[in-house]
Amino acid sequence: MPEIHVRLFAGLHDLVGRRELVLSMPDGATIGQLRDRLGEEYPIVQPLLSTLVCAVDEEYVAPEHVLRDGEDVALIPPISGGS
Amino acid sequence: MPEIHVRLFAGLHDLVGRRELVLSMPDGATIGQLRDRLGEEYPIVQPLLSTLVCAVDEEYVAPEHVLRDGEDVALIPPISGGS
Amino acid sequence: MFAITREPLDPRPLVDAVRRDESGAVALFYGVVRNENMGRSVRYLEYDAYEAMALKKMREVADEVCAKYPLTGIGVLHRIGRLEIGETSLLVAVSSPHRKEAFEACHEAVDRVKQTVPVWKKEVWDDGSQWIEGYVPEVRQ
Amino acid sequence: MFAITREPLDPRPLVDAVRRDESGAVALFYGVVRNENMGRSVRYLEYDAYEAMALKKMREVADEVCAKYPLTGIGVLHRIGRLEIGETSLLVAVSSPHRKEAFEACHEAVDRVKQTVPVWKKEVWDDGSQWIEGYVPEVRQ
Repeated sequence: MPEIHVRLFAGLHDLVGRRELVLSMPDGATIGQLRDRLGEEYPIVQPLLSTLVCAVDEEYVAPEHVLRDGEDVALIPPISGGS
Repeated sequence: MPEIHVRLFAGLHDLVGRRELVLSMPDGATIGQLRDRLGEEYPIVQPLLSTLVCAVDEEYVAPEHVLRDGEDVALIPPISGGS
Repeated sequence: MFAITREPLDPRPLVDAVRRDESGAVALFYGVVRNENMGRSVRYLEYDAYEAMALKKMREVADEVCAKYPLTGIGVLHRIGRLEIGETSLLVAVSSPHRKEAFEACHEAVDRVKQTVPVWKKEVWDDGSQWIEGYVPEVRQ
Repeated sequence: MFAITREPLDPRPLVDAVRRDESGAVALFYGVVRNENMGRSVRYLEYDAYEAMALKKMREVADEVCAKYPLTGIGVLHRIGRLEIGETSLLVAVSSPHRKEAFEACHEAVDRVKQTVPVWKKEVWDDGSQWIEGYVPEVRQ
């Protein structure tokens, strides 16, 4: 079972109350499934999931991306930098 | 005969060697005639006259502008401010 | 020069860093915190970032823009943490031999920063706060 | 803030002067002296101005641009006298609630300054010098 290192920012960080967490996912699980799993474990973040994009190793990836053990996944809500 | 106060800048200033001069012009003389007159008195500035625009009281005027006594005329070669 | 920092942003070293002796123009953009958004009065902003990735994406934006315009330099600084009204959250500086390219490239760089750099802002009002949802970043296939 | 000066230009007070609490963006343009023009190596520049009229025209440019874009502030500083490579001859700062207007208005203001403000530059090379002939100003009828 791949262990995935998950980073949380902005509203997700506020709602979950943690900056990072580790989730064990089934072999062959995708980013999309990780997102669903987060919604199950933290129902409060459900409203944020539909617009969430994920980044693996500092690069945006599609929901079909298959997770590997030890992978670093950042959950990226819609961004609003600048001014 | 209107006495005209004339201001010289940039290349005109270098060629004439003065920043200001006073020219007496006939009654009813225009800016265009003032320009011609300058070319007669200072033949060295002839090459600059065709692209010269004049300003009266800090506003650009057409060559047809009729001079009045005491008027302040600036001779403006093509400008090149900025960088 | 690229940085994510909690300290006030200073444009001077950024402009010095992007200017070359071949530069005739520098366009510098300040994103500043304004006192109002969508009709609501803003007390202050709180910025969060995925710092390592934000830095990487800022450099990618710079590479993109440099590939498109004949520039002599580019740099991006983003401040995070709590920012008061009037403080600067973003500086983007671009230098080029002529002004047209400097303006266009700087504008485009700011647009791209807002579309791809993982930074978030929370507006804090008198009676609440909200993380602002701006752009959903594109996934490159 | 509008000025013609022989002293080095400082962008900080200019940006402070144009920013309002309603401003979300400031676009700042630096015209800088570059080391080359039309294939010739430049040693330094010498700027001349009809100072009173230049100030008046800078203000007119600002009024024009403010009438066309929803700005929160604008300012123009021009340095004259001898300027070395890398020094700043022109600063134009524009603030607005949003970035698009700030960029467009700043670009337009710089273009208009170059078309209407009576300032001249002389390029000095190793083997001579020349007053640069740029724009013939338009006479308003």
